[in-house]
Amino acid sequence: MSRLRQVFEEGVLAPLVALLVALVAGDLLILAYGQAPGAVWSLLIEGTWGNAYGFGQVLYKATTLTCTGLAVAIGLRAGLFNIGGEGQLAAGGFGAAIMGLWLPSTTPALLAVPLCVGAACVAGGSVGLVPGVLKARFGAHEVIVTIMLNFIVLAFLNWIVSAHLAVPETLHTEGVRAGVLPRLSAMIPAFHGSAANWTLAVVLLAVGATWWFLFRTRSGYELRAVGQQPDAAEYGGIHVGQAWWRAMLMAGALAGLGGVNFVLGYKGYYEDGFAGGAGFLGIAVALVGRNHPVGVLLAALFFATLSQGGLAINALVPKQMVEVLQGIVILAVAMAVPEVRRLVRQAAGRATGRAR
Amino acid sequence: MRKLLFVLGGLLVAHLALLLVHPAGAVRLPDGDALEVGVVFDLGGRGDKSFNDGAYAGAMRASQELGARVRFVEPGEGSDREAGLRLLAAEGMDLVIGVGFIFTDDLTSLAREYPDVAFAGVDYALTVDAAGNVVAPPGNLAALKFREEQGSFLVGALAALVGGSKKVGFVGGMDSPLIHKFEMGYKAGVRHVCPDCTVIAQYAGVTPEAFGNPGRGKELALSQYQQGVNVIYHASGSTGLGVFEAARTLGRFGIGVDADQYNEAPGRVLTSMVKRVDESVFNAIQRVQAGTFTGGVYQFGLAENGVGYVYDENNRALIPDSVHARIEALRAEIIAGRITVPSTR
Amino acid sequence: MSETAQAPAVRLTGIDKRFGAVQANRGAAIEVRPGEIHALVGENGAGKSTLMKILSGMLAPDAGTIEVGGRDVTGWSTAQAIAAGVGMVHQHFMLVPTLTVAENVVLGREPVSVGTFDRARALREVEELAEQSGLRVPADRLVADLSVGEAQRVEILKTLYRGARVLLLDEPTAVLSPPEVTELWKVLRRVRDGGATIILITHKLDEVMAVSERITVMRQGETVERLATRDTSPEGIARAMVGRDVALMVQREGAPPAAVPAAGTGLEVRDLVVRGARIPRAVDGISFSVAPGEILGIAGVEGNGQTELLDALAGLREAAGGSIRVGGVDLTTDSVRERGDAGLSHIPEDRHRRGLLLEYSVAENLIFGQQHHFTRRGMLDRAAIDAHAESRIAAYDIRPADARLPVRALSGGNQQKVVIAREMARAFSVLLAAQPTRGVDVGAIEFIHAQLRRARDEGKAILLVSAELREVLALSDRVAVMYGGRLVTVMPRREASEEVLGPWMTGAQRGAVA
Amino acid sequence: MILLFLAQTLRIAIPFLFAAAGGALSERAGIVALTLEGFMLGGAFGAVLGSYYGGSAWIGIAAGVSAGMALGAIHAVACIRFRADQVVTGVAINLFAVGVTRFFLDVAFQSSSNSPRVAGFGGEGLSALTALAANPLVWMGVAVMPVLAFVVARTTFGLRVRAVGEHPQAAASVGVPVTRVRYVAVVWSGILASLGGVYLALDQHQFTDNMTAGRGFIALAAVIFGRWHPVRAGIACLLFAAAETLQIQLQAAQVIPSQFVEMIPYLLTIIAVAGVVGRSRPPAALNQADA
Repeated sequence: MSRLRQVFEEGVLAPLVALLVALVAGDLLILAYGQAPGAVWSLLIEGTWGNAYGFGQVLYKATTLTCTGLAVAIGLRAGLFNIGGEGQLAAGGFGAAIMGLWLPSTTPALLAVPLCVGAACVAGGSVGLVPGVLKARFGAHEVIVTIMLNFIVLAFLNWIVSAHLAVPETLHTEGVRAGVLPRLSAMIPAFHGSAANWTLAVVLLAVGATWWFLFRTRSGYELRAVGQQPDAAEYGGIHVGQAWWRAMLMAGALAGLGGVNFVLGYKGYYEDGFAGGAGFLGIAVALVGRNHPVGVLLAALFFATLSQGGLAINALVPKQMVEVLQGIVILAVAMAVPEVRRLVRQAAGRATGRAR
Repeated sequence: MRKLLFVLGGLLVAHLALLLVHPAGAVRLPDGDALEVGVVFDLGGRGDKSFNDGAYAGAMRASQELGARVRFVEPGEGSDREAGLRLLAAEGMDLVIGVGFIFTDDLTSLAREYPDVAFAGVDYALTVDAAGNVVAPPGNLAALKFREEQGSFLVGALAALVGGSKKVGFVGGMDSPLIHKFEMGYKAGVRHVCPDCTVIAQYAGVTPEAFGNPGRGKELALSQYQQGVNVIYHASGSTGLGVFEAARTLGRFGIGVDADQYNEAPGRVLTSMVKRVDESVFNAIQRVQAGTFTGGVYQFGLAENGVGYVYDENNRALIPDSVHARIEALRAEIIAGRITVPSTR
Repeated sequence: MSETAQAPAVRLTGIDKRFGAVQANRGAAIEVRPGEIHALVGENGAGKSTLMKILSGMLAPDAGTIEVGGRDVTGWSTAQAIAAGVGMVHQHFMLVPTLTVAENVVLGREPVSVGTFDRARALREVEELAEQSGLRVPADRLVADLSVGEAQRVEILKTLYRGARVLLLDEPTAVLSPPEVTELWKVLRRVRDGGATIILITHKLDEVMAVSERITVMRQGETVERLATRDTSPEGIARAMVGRDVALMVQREGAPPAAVPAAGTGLEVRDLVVRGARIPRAVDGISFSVAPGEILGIAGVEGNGQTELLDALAGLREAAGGSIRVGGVDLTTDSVRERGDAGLSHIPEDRHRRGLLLEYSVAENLIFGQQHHFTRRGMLDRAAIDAHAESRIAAYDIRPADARLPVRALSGGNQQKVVIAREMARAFSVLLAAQPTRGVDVGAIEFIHAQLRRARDEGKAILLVSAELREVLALSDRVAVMYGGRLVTVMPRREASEEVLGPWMTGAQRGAVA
Repeated sequence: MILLFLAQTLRIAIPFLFAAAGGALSERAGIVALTLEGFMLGGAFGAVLGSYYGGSAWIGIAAGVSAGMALGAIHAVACIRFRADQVVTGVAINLFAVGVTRFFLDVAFQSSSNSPRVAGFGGEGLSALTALAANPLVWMGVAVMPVLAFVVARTTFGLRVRAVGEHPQAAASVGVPVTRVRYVAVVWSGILASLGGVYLALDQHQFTDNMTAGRGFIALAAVIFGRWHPVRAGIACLLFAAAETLQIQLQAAQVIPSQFVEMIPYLLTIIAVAGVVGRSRPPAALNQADA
């Protein structure tokens, strides 16, 4: 079987099945609410890919989701389940805001933007590093640690913001003085009003860099080896614990980068609770994207469409329908991937059997 | 492989078939030239039995009495708030209302962008410029602000006078500046009538989820009641429903917030600090219809009857006449400006 | 016992079984008479285990019929097979380590009283059974704490507890020392005399000759020969297994060993102590050296510290004491990578767990462990990797000759060739070869042995650890025996034989090597 | 005062105990129990629906348990029949439970956050202790861990669960129906965990959006903390509950910012996972797709 065909069968068929399952489930939910599925779906498409503004919103949401998706994917490539995207994302946004607040407003953008983006990555990365180090040093299970750390980080950031940094009567800091990224609408007026901004470009670079890192560098080769077979990796002279904390550091930095989208690209300040579940949705994005950077990007667009679509169809059905669909998509992909692989291999087996 | 294609085909057929179903009663999107109003809810949304429901009630009243066509949007994460408002503004609604202080910035920028649309922000937070002067909202934006601390002051005094204990309780939702306003007004009210009373003030959490954790609310309340508190005032959204459950269980009293919450625990709700969100929303709609809508800051305090406390046939038996008279006197003093109620820690 | 028309105890005919692209069984057949010990032989991958799993109900055949005691039972389940008295002792023990012996034995057939599991009765019944059958094991111990021999006894007990009349044993001697093997044959004969039928899966021809009465030979999923043991010879069986004449493993005299290894060369180990998972001193202070141009073979029953010794030498486990030198350089605290660069090469005992990255391509596996030598400015040097792969694939005849294929798709023999091709490509002076031919077919064994000898002749110091005593004898210049974490004896090859080594391997004979 | 402290600890512990019991059972059978939060939420919503339409708390229990069973069955099918990754399906089940309860909260009660008040347990005007004793779910919650410990250690089913979670191939080779044992274990895990949600909902007499508020994760932490043993996990539940009680009491004293008090249970868990139980061994077959 050619590689391309294998990629197609395992990478496309499974998501396709999952998508159809979700569509049918969505149909049923819409009917349960007494609405017409056709009308709701067309409204969803119209509100997302149907106009420039909606598409801009999809791009905006996809930007954050790509980051959190990459954060989960890179962890999984190293064999670690990073459920801490939420906290890492929030910390990243906070880091960017602090740097933006601290820099004088006269700082040239060429200097301020990299500094703020860097601060986001450092902040997110340090939150990611904790479970990585605890895993490497003490064998503490990363799933538990990342879940717990989410609660801790969010509470801590809440304390800093509400006790020290918040503008009175609000939950956000003052506007940052430097490092703000322009919106896409500044260049393409059709995007007017949408939150899509130049973070998108930074994130696209990050997608490319992640791909390059994973599949072209020695560190990436070693990181994936650790994820597949830690015992073998050890034999191959790879320091498994080191690979673990490095992976979590990178995962945290990538998730942290996502915070830039809201803080520097959209609002210009850090707001408590801005992450809003994007960290958790990153798990779904990574899963549907099969832990491949390009797959993650496509999956992020898909989930961003669902999320923005939820708002568009709010006139007809509760937006919660979209949350149900997200759960169903993840479940369906998780089930369809091994199942499709099994069926495809069975078919391949029969085919070679006949050929003999 | 054949099985796989079979599954794919089956799903596709099922989906296509379902697409054709058009149930009777499915709504079509409204069109026409009636007054159109869009409301975007805060976290918690419709059915929170307090704040959002107040806005909902006001809008529904407008729809019945004034024939306004109302659309509601419940946003999800942060960026959806602006998107929700924009959706409505771009559709050419006559009035777009954001329910909650969290909408402040989005309302401000959209009001500038859509000067022909009227906007209103419930709990709109005013900003202060470098010189300390309040920045006025755009001319097409009405900031509907409530003096929660004034109402809280009165129920605080009531709690201290009726409670029969030197300890009174307060349960807040998310530990945040808005809720501190309730807490500070309440404490001031307690101290005003009973200087040696202590107020046990606790919060359910530090994230917005703290407004939706009745289990925690009940535990906080139970522990306060067991410390000798007889009356607890809550400002905690759905978490407060747990406070009422605790009041029911132990036969003590709770004080509702935002709306009249008597029905959540009949006989156990001493009163409610009402915030007439419904009135303010209804008024805004009415003014748009009458063509008298102007932007600016609308303060709803005791004087405007925008905040207050419930005293009706339900709870009259719980509040002695002398106490009622005392509270009314305090109310007059606040309106007259002889008492200033603090609103921040 | 008459050989006339009696219904066969077991008859399988025309069995087909496919796993994905692999046809494991192709019209395979076997017929076993009641009350005999029947050997099912064939190379690794010939489909013996698959056939027996089908008989025991663990796998369903794609085609063919299964008859037990004259009854057609095709497509039955494990539970049905057990109920009908067919019991299997697996090559990899099917024991739950966290349960006790008694719990393991009764699992699936638990004695019950008042609706709950009757632990006391289980214990009593298992003790009684152990007594009757002569398979003595402490019934209340955790299986995790048993020795390999004891664990195997528990496996046999399990089948007897279920009243097995047909006993299938899959490579039962792989983990036993010679005296334990002798003991096993005794048990099996006793069980057979009690009226049971035994099918023994093996690829060791001496065992076939020693205990079986009749033989079925399989090759590439097909049944190719049915023989009576007394009418055949090891060479005849081997020919049937491989399909051509093969030179059976030559037992050759070792080259005269270098009198005393010169200091500062080869591998020198002094007083090495290594902690094990359960035993504090899995390697209990051992010293030895391997000279350049020499193969030192370590024989011994598995689980006597060989794994820990190799791990410590390779840098995969910390040494708790002692020193390790390669070419005179102390590597005791060096990392795996540093040791590799210092001239240590390592064929690990378990290629699936350690030696290969199964999802990676052949080319990527051929640089595994040396990836830092194929890197330029942090990036993998793909041209160099491809060139390396091409030359290695050609030199070691790795098939299929496609460097981009994932290693998982290769046969066991070719996978092992990838490991060996890679380890031989290093600039090394010392080679650790652990179970270098485990699970590979006869042809590949010959090839691998030739490679090891060639490396020795080129002046490399080779430490060979193998559970196959015959392999140790075939390759080594000196032979050591490891028992209880110590090297209990070291002798020149010419003094060694199975008879001489056997007692050392069981600890029956003790001594100390400085 | 100590009695009241203990009573509060117990009240807070009940949902943990139910959920942790479900978690321990599922994990002992080799299926990761990241789903507890979703099971609880489903149970809570089911209980309110049942109690609202059936008019009785007992019907609420039945409906809540059915919801837990259904979610458990979905999870079981996904990771046993389809061999999906158990952590992924766990996350999906949680997301799904949040979405479904919200959606049908809207369908049934036209609300995004609260149900109407429904019949529950516990009378009015009682002392805290009598209110506690009047709730049959409290008694069940107290009993659940000892009963589970007995089931795991002393019954045929328990023996098989242990075998299946450690070495499924071995269990299969002696005719133990591995798949069936796992199905039963996961569905029971759904039932037990859902009772935690049922307790929350009936104690509140209503459903609130996402009212479990992370309790399922704390319960999972308790299972790990208790090293997969029911009684130890139960003790861990009580410990976490005591920490929360302490937090409530400490907060009233207002000595440190509430955010830091809030962190205590989570910090405890991390310290525990890193220090105390870091090296302890989970069931060997946990999260292995192949049975």
